[in-house]
Amino acid sequence: MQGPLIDTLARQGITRRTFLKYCATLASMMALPPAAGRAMAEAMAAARRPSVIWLPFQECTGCTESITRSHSPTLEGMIFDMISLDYQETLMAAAGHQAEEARHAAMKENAGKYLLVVDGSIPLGRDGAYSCIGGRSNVDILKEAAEGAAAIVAMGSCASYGGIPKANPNPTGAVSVSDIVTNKPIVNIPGCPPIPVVMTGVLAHYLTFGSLPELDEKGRPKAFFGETIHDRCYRRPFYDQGKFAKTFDDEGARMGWCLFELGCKGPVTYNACATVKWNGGTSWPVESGHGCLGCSEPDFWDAGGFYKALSVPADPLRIGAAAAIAGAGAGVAVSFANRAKKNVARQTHETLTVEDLEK
Amino acid sequence: MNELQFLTWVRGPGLDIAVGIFVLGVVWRLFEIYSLGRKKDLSTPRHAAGASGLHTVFRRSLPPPGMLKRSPVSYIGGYIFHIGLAIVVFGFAPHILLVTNLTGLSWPGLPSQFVDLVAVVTMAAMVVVLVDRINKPAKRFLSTFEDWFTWAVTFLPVLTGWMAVQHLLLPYTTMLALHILSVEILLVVLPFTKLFHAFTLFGSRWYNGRANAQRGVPV
Amino acid sequence: MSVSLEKGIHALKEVIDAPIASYFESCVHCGLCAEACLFYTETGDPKYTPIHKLEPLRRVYEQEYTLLGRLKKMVGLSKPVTDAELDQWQELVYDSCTMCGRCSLICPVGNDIVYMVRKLREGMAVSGHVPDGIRSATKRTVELGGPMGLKWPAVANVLRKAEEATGLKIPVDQPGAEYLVLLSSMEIVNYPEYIEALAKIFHKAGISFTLASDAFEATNAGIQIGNSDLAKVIVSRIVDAAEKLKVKKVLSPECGHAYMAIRWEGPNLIGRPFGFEVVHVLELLDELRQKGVLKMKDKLKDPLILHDPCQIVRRGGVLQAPEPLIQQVAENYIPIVDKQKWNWCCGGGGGASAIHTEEAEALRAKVFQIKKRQIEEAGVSTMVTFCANCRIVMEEGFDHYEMNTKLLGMTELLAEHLEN
Amino acid sequence: MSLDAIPIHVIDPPSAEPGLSGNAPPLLRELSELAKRLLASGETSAIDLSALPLTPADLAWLQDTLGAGEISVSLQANGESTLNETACPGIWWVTHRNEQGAVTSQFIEVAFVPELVKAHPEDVKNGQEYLELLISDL
Repeated sequence: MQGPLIDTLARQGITRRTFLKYCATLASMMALPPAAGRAMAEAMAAARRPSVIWLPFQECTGCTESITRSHSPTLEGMIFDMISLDYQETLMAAAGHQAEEARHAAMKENAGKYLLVVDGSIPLGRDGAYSCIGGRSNVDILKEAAEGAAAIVAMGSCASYGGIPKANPNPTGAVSVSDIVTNKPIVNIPGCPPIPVVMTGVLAHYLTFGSLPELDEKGRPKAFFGETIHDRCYRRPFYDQGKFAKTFDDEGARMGWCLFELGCKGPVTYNACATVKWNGGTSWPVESGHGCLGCSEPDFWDAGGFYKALSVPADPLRIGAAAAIAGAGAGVAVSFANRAKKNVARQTHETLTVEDLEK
Repeated sequence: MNELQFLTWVRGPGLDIAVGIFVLGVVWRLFEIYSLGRKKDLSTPRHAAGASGLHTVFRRSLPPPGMLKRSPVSYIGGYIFHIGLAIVVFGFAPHILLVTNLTGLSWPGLPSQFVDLVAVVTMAAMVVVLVDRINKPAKRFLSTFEDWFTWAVTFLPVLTGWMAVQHLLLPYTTMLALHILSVEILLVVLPFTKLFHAFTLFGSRWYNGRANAQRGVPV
Repeated sequence: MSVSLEKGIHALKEVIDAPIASYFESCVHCGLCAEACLFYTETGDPKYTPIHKLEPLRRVYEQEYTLLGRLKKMVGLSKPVTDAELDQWQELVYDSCTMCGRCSLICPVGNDIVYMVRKLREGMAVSGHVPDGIRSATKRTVELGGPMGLKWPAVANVLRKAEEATGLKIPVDQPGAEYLVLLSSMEIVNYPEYIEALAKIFHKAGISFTLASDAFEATNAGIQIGNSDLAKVIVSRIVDAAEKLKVKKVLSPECGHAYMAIRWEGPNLIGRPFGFEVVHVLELLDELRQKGVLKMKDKLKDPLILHDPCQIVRRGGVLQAPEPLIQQVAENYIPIVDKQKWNWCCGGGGGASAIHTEEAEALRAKVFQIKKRQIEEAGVSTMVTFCANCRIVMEEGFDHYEMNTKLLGMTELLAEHLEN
Repeated sequence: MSLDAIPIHVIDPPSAEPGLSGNAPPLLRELSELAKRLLASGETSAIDLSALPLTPADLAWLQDTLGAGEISVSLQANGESTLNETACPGIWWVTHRNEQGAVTSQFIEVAFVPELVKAHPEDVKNGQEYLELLISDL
């Protein structure tokens, strides 16, 4: 543990205004007022960098890529200036037993205080044999590391909800972090990959207020996942006007109309892509002309086709045709029964006479 | 089951089942009803202008003289909610999209703000009609469980659809799923309740018009 | 299940057809038919809502002819129609329904409700759930020839008197005449002037006519009680006589349901089209008017309104004749709001006037208020109509409310003012 | 084989920008309210433009409508930031860019002086110490 964060930053030539600007942007992204940005800067400047242990499980490293592969220095990049990253397989120089030792040392030194970041799902099939590190199963490592963690951040859809590995038929028995750890605060930052700045935001909040940000019922920070892509989308006005691109290369697509009909899952996806954007604010999927896949929602890959509009059902017409034939069959059967019944009634008609009236 | 799985189910298997039951029900009921046949009228017909089955199919859409004054709520409320339903069902862009994707048919949608307004007006009219059913002695007397049930089944799709668009109460995903589910309930129930009048109405009017046209009375 | 109930349901199973099925499936319980029915508008009692009067028929339809209904019946989920229930419904199907057919014009989904009432009566009649008044009228018609038990000698007597009064010959059983003239017992007994008027008009127009001694009665209690077998027996007499005398046309009298019976139900009752034409007396009169034969010597000055009998106008289709005819003879004809096919019933059609229980009579008097209002709103003291039954029912109404309204028969009025 | 033989041709990109959504004009009303509040209580506030569903045309319209004022501040800190007063004093158009020049966030700030322009006491203290150093070196 080193001195106040601002000193570390100053050593790297980051001025207070730069940091203020950073915090202002961060606060705006977290839907906090500018005043909060200032408070955040004050608190964070004085805070000490927390120890962070980053465990990769059944994953593709996309989440790590998402954070590290941005052109430095960026807002997202600053995350590494804010923390003391004591274990991250992909990034650390150490390997093998040295790496494991570094982790154990950090866990011991910062017991009860370190942040645990997890990316990737945890396979439970075959006693977790599908994914092991240093001969130990992921579930084992997670349980051990979770024990001394102050809080856990589940990075990406895999850690948050099970992700691609859990896709039907889930051959490895993959589960999410929250399926295994239940006694620690967990922040889910879903997305495939997740938006890096969300991680920064969570850390900033943790450093500023000493607590995790407000979460929704799926454990996601409300500041970033409070509204759907659709609600924040700059193409939303076209949806309201009923202007839709019908194909990826028609006039509507060129005019930047709504991609709803092309299968955009924006209306059912809670994420911040529409406001935070990607690649240093350059663009995001909808802006580059492709509908949202809904990658930050649980089980998004099993939710119908990516290019099927939300209001379009699977294929009821074929069922409908079969039903029409069955209906006709039932109808004809009832018709015959009815006609037979009526004919019998007619044939057995007893002519009424006046005498009968008296009865 | 999370809300996206719920939505996926109602959009997939749920809708398949509902459409299946609906189509099956409609075809079967139409056969059941219209195969009963009727006797040919042997009397010498009297011909009169404007008297035919087809005339009555259209003419019955207008209130007979004096009736608008006698039962304004039934007529005005009825018009508003039937026309409103038609506008909401056939004018809302996502609905058209559904039809387009299923059948290839397409027509221009109405602005969503307008459809929104119509949905609210439709719901208001339906509530008024419901209150009328409670207040009017003849209506209340005739009402059975089916009447309250079918009202609710018709009202819910409008309400949930509107709430989904307005982002009220529940997250959009859940509301959209509930909206589709409510439509599915409507589809399943329609062939087997009084809602089937949507189909038999034309036959009924035609039969009535035809029978009276035989006597030269335009009805 | 009692024998009679079984017969009743059997009869309903025979008559239920596609229109009835379509009508029941279309009903949305909107209650608008109540607003068309004078028994509801005048009493405010919702049990008189027309569609409700058909509840037993609806249940038989559902239980016998729908798959779901059959299944429900099989597992005992449906409420069977009982004798007690039909007994309860007798009042709704007979006392409080005059088969005026106004509801059939109102129903927004197009249900022909009166058509269904007629069919339900088939079951009610067979199962014995009919008012005594209609039962005895039917019995008299079948056994004696007319609902009032009138026999030919009495009729011949009235004809003789008419011949004396007019000095014109009234032919009887004369083959080859153009018209076979039918009468209704009510006219013969209560309004013999009709016969005189008719003789005068035929004479003036130079049209040959005859009466038939074995088929003078036009009324048909069989269709009122609602039994096609008996109605067929009654209508066959006329058909036989007309064919025997080889007339070209049969003239239906003013009486409303007689016209319904012979003109519209007749061919369907005997199962074949007629070889002759059936003409309502007003149709004949209007034809004569158009030919210029019906010239008036003077016109009635009193302001008056017209009462269009349901079975002739709304249900019979004689829509165009009444108004030109009344304008031919009256100077101050006032068209009322609900006229022609929208007219309100007198309250005693469809056999209701034959029911003489205290309750039925009180109900008839109550619903007569609608006619009273029509007369008062028009501000007249004279009303013209062309149905003997309407006339009797409305005379009773006038008595009950001590109104000094004068009621005239159209044919007599025309004859009275006919140019000599 | 010449290029013309290949049946591909470039379609001119449509000239029309995505149009105005109608979401911008209500912001003027909001700004007016915020300015009133600033005058009444001195409370500063800001509207985060990237959090609103605005099309590029909306932003252009808004910037154009608000106009340019007397002061424009430029800050070089991890990319350029510009803090420009609009034609309405007290209403500042604040744009933060990263080192590549891409806009990272954009605000309209309602304040007498934008937050970022003020020097931090801690930095002023450092500055004063540096001054002392300069003096002692004289």
